[in-house]
Amino acid sequence: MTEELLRYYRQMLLIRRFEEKAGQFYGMGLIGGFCHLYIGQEAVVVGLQAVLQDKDTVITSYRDHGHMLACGMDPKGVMAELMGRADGYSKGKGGSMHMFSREKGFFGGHGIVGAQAPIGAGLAFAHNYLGDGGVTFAYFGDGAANQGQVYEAYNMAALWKLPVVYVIENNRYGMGTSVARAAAGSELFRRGEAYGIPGKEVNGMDVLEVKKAGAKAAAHCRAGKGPYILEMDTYRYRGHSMSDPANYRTKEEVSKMRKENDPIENLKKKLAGYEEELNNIDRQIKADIAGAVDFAQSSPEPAPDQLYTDILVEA
Amino acid sequence: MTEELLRYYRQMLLIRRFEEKAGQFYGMGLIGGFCHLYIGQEAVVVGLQAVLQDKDTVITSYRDHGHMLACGMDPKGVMAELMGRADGYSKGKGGSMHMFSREKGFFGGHGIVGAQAPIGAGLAFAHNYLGDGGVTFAYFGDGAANQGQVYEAYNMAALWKLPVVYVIENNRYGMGTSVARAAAGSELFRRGEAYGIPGKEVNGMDVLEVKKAGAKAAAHCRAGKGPYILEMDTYRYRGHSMSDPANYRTKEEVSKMRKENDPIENLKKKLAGYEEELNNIDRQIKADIAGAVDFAQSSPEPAPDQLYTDILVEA
Amino acid sequence: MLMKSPTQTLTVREALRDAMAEEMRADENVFLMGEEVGQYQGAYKVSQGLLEEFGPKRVVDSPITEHGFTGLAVGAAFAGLKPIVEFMTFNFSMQAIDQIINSAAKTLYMSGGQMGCPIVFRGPNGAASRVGAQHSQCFASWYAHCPGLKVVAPYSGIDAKGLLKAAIRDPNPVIFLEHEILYGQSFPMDHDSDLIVPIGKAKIERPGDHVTITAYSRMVGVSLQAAELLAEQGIEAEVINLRSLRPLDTASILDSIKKTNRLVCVEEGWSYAGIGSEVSAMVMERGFDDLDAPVARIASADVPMPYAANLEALTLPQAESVAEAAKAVCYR
Amino acid sequence: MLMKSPTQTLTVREALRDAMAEEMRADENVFLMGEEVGQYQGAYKVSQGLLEEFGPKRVVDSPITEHGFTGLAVGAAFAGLKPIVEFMTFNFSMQAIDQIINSAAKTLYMSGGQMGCPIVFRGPNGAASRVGAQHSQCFASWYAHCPGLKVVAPYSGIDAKGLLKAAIRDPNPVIFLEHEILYGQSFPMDHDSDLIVPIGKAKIERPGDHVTITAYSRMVGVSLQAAELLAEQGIEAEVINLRSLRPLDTASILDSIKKTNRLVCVEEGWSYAGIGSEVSAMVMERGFDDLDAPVARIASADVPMPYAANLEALTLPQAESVAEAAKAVCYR
Ligand SMILES: Cc1ncc(C[n+]2csc(CCOP(=O)(O)OP(=O)(O)O)c2C)c(N)n1
Ligand SMILES: Cc1ncc(C[n+]2csc(CCOP(=O)(O)OP(=O)(O)O)c2C)c(N)n1
Ligand SMILES: [Mg+2]
Ligand SMILES: [Mg+2]
Repeated sequence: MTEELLRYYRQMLLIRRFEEKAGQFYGMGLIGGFCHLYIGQEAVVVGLQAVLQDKDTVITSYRDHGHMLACGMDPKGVMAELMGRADGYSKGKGGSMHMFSREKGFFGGHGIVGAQAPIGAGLAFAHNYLGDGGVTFAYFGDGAANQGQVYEAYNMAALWKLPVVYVIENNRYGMGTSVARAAAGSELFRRGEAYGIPGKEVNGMDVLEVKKAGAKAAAHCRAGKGPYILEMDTYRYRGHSMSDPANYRTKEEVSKMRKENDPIENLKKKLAGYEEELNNIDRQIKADIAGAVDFAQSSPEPAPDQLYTDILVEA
Repeated sequence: MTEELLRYYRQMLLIRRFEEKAGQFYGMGLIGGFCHLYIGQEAVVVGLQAVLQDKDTVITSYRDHGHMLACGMDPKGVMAELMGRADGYSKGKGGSMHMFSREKGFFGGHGIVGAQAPIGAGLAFAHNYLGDGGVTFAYFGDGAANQGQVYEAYNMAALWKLPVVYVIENNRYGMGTSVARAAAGSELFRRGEAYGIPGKEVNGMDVLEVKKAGAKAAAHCRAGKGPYILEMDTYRYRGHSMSDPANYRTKEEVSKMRKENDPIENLKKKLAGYEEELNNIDRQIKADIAGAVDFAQSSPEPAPDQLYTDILVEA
Repeated sequence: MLMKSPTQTLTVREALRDAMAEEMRADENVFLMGEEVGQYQGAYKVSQGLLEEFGPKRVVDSPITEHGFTGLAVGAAFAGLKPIVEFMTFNFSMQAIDQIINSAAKTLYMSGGQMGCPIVFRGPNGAASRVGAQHSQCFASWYAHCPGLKVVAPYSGIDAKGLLKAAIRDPNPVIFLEHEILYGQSFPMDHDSDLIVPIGKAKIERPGDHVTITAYSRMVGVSLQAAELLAEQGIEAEVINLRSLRPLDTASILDSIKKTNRLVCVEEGWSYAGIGSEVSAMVMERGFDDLDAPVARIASADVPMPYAANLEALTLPQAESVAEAAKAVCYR
Repeated sequence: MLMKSPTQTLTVREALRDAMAEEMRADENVFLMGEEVGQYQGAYKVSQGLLEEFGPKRVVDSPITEHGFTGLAVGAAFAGLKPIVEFMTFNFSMQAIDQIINSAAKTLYMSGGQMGCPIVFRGPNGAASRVGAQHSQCFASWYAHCPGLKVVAPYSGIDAKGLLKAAIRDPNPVIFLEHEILYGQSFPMDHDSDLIVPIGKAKIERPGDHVTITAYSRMVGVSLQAAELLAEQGIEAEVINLRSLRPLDTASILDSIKKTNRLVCVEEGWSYAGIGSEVSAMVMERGFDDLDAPVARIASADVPMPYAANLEALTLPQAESVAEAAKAVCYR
């Protein structure tokens, strides 16, 4: 059990430190365009990733760095991509929002709000078609939960009993719009009910609760009962992207959340007595991040002739 | 009360006879393209139209002849449009699926399945904005009920308390696909629940039950409580459009429905003793249809220069 | 029903069905999805018999949710399956176009080559008969505008079968633009089960020395009729069936105008930024010195499609107007 | 904040805001709807201050449901309101494009002139900086392809304000293509509150005798820079800011090439069936005899937009490449 908790601690801390570095690099102009940090939400993906099996697949939105790291993708390649370098996961062509790893079962990284819901159903469709026993975890935000294609996906997933867990990361805001101002009916997890999809609200700031709920959802899918919806109550500490003035919420709201509900701090409390291990982890992660940064910074920009490759697969 | 029943009888019969004529003309090549008949579903629009008030608005799909006649649009103009003539409601440019009458509060006639759901929300938005007290009746089919934009419309309508009654005309099939094969969860009226929208299933073959349910829904809207969903159990006797082989259902199913549930026949039973009035109505409708046919057939084709008008409003 | 027909001709509808059936037999990961493709046998009966042969796992009737089932199919393609997505008509692909462009077409590039999307989007495109403005749009130039897609538009039965088989085998997203009015037309058929018409190559349907006419889909037939009219007046038109719109076979067009020095581009869609505009601009850039007359475009009238029979006929290019344009560029 | 600025220049962002504010003051039925247009003051701060002045009835924050709120706005327009719909970027208009084309653009025609749709769709279009393939597409040629719409693309502050006011007053659906990179740029401003820039007219931004350059939106600025480079080498370029893409001011273009006999069409979108293709094909048809060289097109590289800074720069037209093309058509 301690082993397990230490593992979650390490994974969550890796995400947090990585994101802090990404934020810093953005400020220095080393990362361009959009950069959506996951800080505060770490318990969600780490808790769910703990129940994944070999063939399972993951898909999410543009707020994807945490998901990639939790999937086991190398921080080096992620950081290189953020900096638009040739050794990035997308050879520098994708950037923050668009990375993928077939090997790790990570199917992106999607910039169009809600698009991953039907695509995720498609991954699950393929699991069924191929009979490989895999389950898809498709993440989207509270804001995305109002997109029509989500309900098209719910309907098909339920109709065809596709093994997909829809994870709504309800961090209370879609950009500057609170859930109450965007969604009629605050219980997003209930929006699958009329399609026959069970839904559950989960404390997304507690990695163990997340894991427990995830295990139940995945078991439902693996038993051939079709999709499942998990609504994770969570919170993002940082702005929506890097240029967000964040005056749609108070500083107090944010700092209260950080102080009382931080997933990493709360887990740390459960690990009292393991200070040495925690320190080791901290050190290791520091080194990992430094390694990722070195790797990324020494990776070259993509060669100019890369402009015209990867548009089509050569038949 | 008898007065009222006779009125409904007349309206339903007008629709039926009109549609029979349209079907016949289609077979003769006088109507082209698509032609979706409403036969069997007459009680729905007639029952609901009975609760409409002055400022209310109506919008529906391509299966729209019945709605137009119930809104009080002239059979002459509808028939002329079906035949692509200059005196049709759309000057011959729209055809069966695309007619409108601002004067009668009828906003079409839409060929894209589901499109009328958000457009209907927009009509209701305008009722609120202008404060005119109107309610919008937006009709769509069971097949359309799986379109994502319907749920986008539900969400906004509920969020902003728009006065719109969504009428799902569940005639059991979307083209050749039965509800069970297209929709997860058969209770379409419940699909607004998670958005806080009340929904009700109604016997759509009984004009009085339809009217009763419609009155309740409209009152809900007029009271400022936002949208309402009515799922009308109904049935179309004819094929989806004119070229439908209809082998997705048995002949027995259709004839049983006609025999046991026909909205016009059932109403007629309630009007036992009024044979003379009924006969007068029959005669009158026969004359009306003949008049519409004459009008349409003597209307010219649109002039060639009409090709380039009505593309833009001249500013 | 899925056997080789004993006759030497097939309808385009049958050719399309045979192409799908053959590729589905050859590759288990190919499946067909769309509205009414299964039990109903296809809204236009293109998938006749496929459900019977391949079962509901591989012939999937979808709800009316274009955006959703397109996204689902794209996800399945990312995961290694090879979906054929039927749009009942391409008009409804507008509801799904974000998934087609932003997910199917761009992801390979955004992933640095990792995330291929082998998928075919097919269905009738352009004007059927009397179905009005919302059901008659031609999407050729919209799709051909976008890198990351291939776009083809067959005319004959051989085109239909050979190009569809090529599209299904292609590891990229292919937009396959059929035409409702061609479905029932019969053409000679080559029954080689490895009949492949390569994407990216045009076909000279009729050779001629005096003027080149480019067209795709149903307008190839109209252009061939025009060529007949022209021949009666001593003008020999070379009719090029473009077949592939992206990539465009620019070499075939340029070669032809080297000979004819005159070009008319025919299409059924709107003219503004249409396929004809592209061909004309391309020839401007790369064949200017070969031109003895300005390239002419013949296209739909610049209006939403009207319903009335007489106005519809005025909207669409007719053999006579194509012939007129060809005569004009020949200064006759 | 909504008062006339005492300075003589305004940013494009302010110009757009002022246009909306003035028209909303003048007509109660004008309202603004979109994601983050209210409390957040606009994702790119274009609607700064409007919620404060006009309240939530007229500045409506919508959920992230492009298809839905577009359809809703179209319905409101049918009912007599005059919606301004902001797309956070036009990339997201793809989700809504069916309502834009099939409902907003075609209904007037389908209703024989009964059902007008006075609506403006606006937001940033084309490439911002480093936002990758899904957020950088230019939709100019797609929309301009379709009858029933007007399509405009302002460059300067006067364009922005005057065209937006014209668009809001126009009884038709208008696609109003802004550019994120221009938002912060300052231009001289004419503070006449009846400043209207008529839709359908181009503007000669810089006169010149040797070569014509057409451009729209940000590429007007790039073309003006190119003209500076050319002037240093003794070539005087006439830069035409198209302003309106549908209708296109063909007369201004044809007049200019009567003088210069040479044309380069510049745009930020893809070339295939782009605005440049249309202009080139149109000139081919109507100005062939005035041309001393083939019309050249300068456009985005034919790729989804890459993220890496160096590749992005290679993708987009630069002043140098425009100047090169202009020199080439001058045979220099
Ligand atoms: C279709 C579409 N509309 C709008 C946007 C712009 N946008 C990007 S993220 C975002 C907010 C999404 O909020 P939510 O789903 O709650 O996810 P979160 O950012 O909170 O993780 C918006 C509006 C987009 N990328 N795609
Ligand atoms: C977006 C879209 N997809 C597909 C179609 C083709 N289509 C027209 S009607 C129809 C069936 C609709 O069924 P339903 O909503 O139940 O209405 P009904 O025809 O039964 O009245 C289909 C698939 C269309 N017009 N628009
Ligand atoms: Mg959120
Ligand atoms: Mg139905």
